Amino acid sequence: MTTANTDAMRPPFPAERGVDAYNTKLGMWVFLASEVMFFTALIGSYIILRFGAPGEWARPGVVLNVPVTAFNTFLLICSSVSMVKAYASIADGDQRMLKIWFLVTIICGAAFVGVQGFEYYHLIHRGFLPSGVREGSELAELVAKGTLSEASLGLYGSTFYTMTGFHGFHVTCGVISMIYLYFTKVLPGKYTQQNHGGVEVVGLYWHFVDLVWIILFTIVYLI
Amino acid sequence: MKWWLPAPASTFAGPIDGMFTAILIITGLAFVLVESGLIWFIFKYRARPGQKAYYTHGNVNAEYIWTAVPAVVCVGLAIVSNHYWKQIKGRDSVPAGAYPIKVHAKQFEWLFTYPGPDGKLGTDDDIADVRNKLHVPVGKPVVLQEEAEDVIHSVFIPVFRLRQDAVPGMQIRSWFIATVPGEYDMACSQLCGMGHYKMHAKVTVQSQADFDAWLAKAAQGDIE
Amino acid sequence: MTTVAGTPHVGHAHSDDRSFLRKYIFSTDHKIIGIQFLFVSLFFLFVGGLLAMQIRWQLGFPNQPMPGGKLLPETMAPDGVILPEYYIQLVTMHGTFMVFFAVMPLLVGVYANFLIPLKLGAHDMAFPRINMASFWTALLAGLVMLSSLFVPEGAARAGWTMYAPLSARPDLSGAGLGQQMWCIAIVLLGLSSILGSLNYITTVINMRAPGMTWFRMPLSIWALFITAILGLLALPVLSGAAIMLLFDQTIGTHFFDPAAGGQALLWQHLFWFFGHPEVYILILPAMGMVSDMIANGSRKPIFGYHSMVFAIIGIGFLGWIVWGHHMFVSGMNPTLGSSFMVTTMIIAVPSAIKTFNWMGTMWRGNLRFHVPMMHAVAFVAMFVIGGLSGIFMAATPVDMHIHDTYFIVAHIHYVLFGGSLFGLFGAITFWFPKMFGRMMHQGWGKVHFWLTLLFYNLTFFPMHILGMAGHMRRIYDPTMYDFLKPYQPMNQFISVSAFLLFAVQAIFALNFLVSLFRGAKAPQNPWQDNGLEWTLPNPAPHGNWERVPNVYRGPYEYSHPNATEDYLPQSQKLPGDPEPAAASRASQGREA
Amino acid sequence: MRTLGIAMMVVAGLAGLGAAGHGRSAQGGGTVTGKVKFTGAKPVMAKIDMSDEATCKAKYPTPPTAETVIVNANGTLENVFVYVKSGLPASYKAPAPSGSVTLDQDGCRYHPHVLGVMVGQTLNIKNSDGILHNIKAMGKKNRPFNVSQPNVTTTPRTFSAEEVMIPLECNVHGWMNAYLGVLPHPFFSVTGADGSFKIAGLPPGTYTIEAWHEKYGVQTATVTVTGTETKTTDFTFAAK
Repeated sequence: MTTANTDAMRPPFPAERGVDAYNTKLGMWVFLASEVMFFTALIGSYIILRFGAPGEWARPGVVLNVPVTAFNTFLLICSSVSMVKAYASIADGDQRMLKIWFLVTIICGAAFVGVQGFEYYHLIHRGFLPSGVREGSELAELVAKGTLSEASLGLYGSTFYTMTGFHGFHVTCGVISMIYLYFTKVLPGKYTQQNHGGVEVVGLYWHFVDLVWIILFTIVYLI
Repeated sequence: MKWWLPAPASTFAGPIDGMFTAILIITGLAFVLVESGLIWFIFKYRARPGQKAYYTHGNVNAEYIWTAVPAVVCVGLAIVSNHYWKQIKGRDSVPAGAYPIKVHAKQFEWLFTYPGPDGKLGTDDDIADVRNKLHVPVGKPVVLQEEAEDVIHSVFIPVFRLRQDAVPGMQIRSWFIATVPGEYDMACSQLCGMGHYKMHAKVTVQSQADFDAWLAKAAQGDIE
Repeated sequence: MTTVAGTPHVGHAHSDDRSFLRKYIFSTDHKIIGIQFLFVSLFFLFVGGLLAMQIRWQLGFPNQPMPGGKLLPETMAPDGVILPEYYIQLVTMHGTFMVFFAVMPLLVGVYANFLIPLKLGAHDMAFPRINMASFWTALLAGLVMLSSLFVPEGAARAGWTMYAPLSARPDLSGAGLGQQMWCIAIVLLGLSSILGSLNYITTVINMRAPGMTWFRMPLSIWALFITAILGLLALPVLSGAAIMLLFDQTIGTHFFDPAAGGQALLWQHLFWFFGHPEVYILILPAMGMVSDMIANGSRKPIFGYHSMVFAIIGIGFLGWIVWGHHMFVSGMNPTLGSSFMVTTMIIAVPSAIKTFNWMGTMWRGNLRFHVPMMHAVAFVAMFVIGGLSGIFMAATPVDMHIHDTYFIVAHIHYVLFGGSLFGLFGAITFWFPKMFGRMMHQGWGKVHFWLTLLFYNLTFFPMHILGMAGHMRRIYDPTMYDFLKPYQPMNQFISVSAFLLFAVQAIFALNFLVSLFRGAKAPQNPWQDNGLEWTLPNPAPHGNWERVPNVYRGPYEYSHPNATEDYLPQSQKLPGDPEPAAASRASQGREA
Repeated sequence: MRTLGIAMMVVAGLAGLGAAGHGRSAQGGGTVTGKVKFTGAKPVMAKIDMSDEATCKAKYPTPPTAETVIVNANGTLENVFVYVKSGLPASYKAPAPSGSVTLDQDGCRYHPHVLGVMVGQTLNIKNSDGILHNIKAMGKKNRPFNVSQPNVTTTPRTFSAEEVMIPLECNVHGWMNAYLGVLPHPFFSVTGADGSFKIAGLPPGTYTIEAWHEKYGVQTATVTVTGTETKTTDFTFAAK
């Protein structure tokens, strides 16, 4: 998510301004509106499919490992907090703390992706695939015992991997762009108390991704 | 070739053709108004040397009128449409005691299942899977119980003004009362694959006696 | 003339020293990107037309070898006779190309890019590099879509609406890779549109010249702005749906597979939730540009500017709650159908307002029938037919009979061809001098206009009659059906008209190409228009203005009593016009 | 010596030709032959209603019936696909398939109803009816295809992998189906009106022979072939 940050905090000429936000920040808000619609499509489909599922939807914790993901959620929330800290630091002109908090955000974000990868690996090992249950797996035994409904597990896998996968993809994009900004802008000290639009804009994106996760965690893992 | 709707053969044709005509008159008026106005303006106000256009930014009253009139007409049409829509397609519009026929749609065939003498589907005496032949008694409510095996198909009988998609995974009921005996075409009107255009059935509307006779023969395996 | 405040970016110290590649290929200049979109989407318009001709051949002359059909491979047309599976690829790809790769980029890609900064007085888009990315993504999407026609099993074939489960099941449709490429191309196109939209929206909100207040914006910009919002919010939904469809085919998910609990109607809801705003994406910009052209041609202010703006905004809102009217007979709950019918009837009102306001603009005008004006008036005349025929479908009982017939085909073509394309032919002629510094030939433009209008109506009007008779869409051979056999002469008549319609587009193509190199040099303001863009030389230089002009009034001050000419540019200061607040803030240093 | 050499080459060439021709009249090698018998009540096949397609209907004096089970007058079963499932020596090299096999759609039926081709051999799918047929082949190992033939045409197809059986169907005429076996060797046979099969030209070895029927499933037998002898193996399917 590199932003063409040519206009910095102010447009280069006097203009009628519809909102009191510089272009990149406004652009990010607009982009996030489109992201909201994208996730709405995925989450909406999940809700529709879940209510119309042919069998009983798997209860929370039977298929998914909730504690691990709860920890992961905690990590992501921490990264949002550290992002706020990073922004506050540079707003005060504190370059040193910006470097620290920005790095903490990157590490938490990367750890989130790592844990999600581990979770996926584990789930696939247990036999939970986007297409449903793998034959001869641990979950297939649960299906045989009647604990789980095979019909609804197919939908569960479809929606689970699509939603969390695209969220993970967004986190990954965020981490990559933050790493890029870290080496090109943060470490060289290019952000100043007056000019730190990049931190604010990537922060907006990051908080959005965090918010989406809280929704996903609630509706996919907890309910 | 007829420049109008097909000859009607069901009770739906009355309200539907009536609404069609009504809308045609209303939209026809609007059409004539707009197009003749345009043509008139084109000739009357064409550029002439020394002529200057009348400088105005609009007229609020005129705008009120041409907002209100279409709004009233459209809402009126919506109310009338809704009245007939509920009679035709409403969930509870199917007449009690309608004669059930199961329609199983698959690429690229219609398979009709008729209830046997007991008048109920899903029993042993059903006459199952009659291919591409829909026979219905005249003047009696018939309810089609549509299901699709593979992709979405759509029952379309032009003379009945009847159309209803058959969707895999759903059971959809669609009813009608045929009014004119005869042989008609039934088509699939939802693209369902390369053989979509071949998904064709013959609809035979016949008297109750003829229908019963046909059904008895069909029960013996003689479908033709 | 009194002062014209802006100064163009010419002969200045940092004059244009970019390399050819940076200037014309990998350009970040909004005007060049607009022109790139123009060439690419005109090409796809031609492709879409070529596909339509094949459809018309098959419908008019079923099972007869198509002239030139022998050039097609065995898998499409052995011995020149179109195969049923190729026919459904044709209808699918014709719709896909026309909607996604011709009309939408022509309206939005070309004119949102080209006009927004020029008409608002900005140096460029807010994010020039994202803008460039948007073009290249769209081109890539188009090429993926085009090449899908040539993969072994052929292209996607479930109609441009791509109804699942037919689209989700290669075993049922016969299209594997081609279908997946359709999904990929649509996701890419969605990305491109989102990148474009966020640019347009940001630019319109934040980069207007001093004095260019919201209600001084030309209606074309209003329309493009609302269109950008619709695109921004609608296309991610389509992308999401296309991704699910792709996953259903590749990694075995079951979103749209009823056999495994998925829902067939889910696709339709997602598609039309996108699809109806998309319908307005395809018409609003044309409406906006036509408003500009009609006011210009009538030499009169637009009638009811504010109600025009509110009509656009109203359509923008209502467009989100009418999608179910595509699904009246889909098995959706009929009660839901009732509510969608009411909203659909209501959305006719803003369109009616616009039509009457256009007529009001022409009323007591001083009409100049230059080629753009002719197209603009034809737009109104044809859009009325398309709009009125929409009321038939909105009435649910009538829709039972005409849904999925040629009545719908006629309706969509009256709106998309009679509407959007006529608007576009006008717009291309109108802004051609701004793009290339030369005029298109007026005489040939008029010949093209009249022939197109004639053959267009001969092609599409009879389709209403076919639709009333019950002629289904997307059928390969209408002569299969007893009730359609009598209509075969009409099908042939339509086909011949369509061939002629296609042929006369050669006049436009030639006029376009010849004018590009040989056209008369354009004067600075050839149409005597009020827009800011005409204060610049033709073509406008990179960066547009050295100093952005101040704006003193709305865009439609034609025949103003205080002006000497019958037009009054937005940036021309009359005695007594106050300086814009934004400009005075700047001079006080509060903005800097 | 030269003459002898040429003669040997001719013989070898003939042998090759023979082997390619479905193992019939093969020189050398063993032959497995037999009958596929049927016990139990003969199932009644449903009538096919072809009234929609006048072209096809006209080709039948009496209403045609489904071809799922055809019991011959001598109590044998037609349309059983008998083939060598395993046992060919590792060194065995299948001859290149020569000639093509034709699957004809005539009277809205496939002729033959059960057939076999070799990997890489051309299957000419012919439409003799001149009305729309589509051929949907849902192979699992071979690439599935679904093509249409709106008029009298022939579509050639080849298959890349061994697969028993690929179901073929026409979706325009739901009753139309056929089964195709694809094998990497020429040792297969389909029982005909006398219920017998013959697999010739087998190199010495012990083979698993499988008989496949679309309704009654499969049966296997083991046969050892040592020289040029003819072994007889019968299969029996019972009514279900």
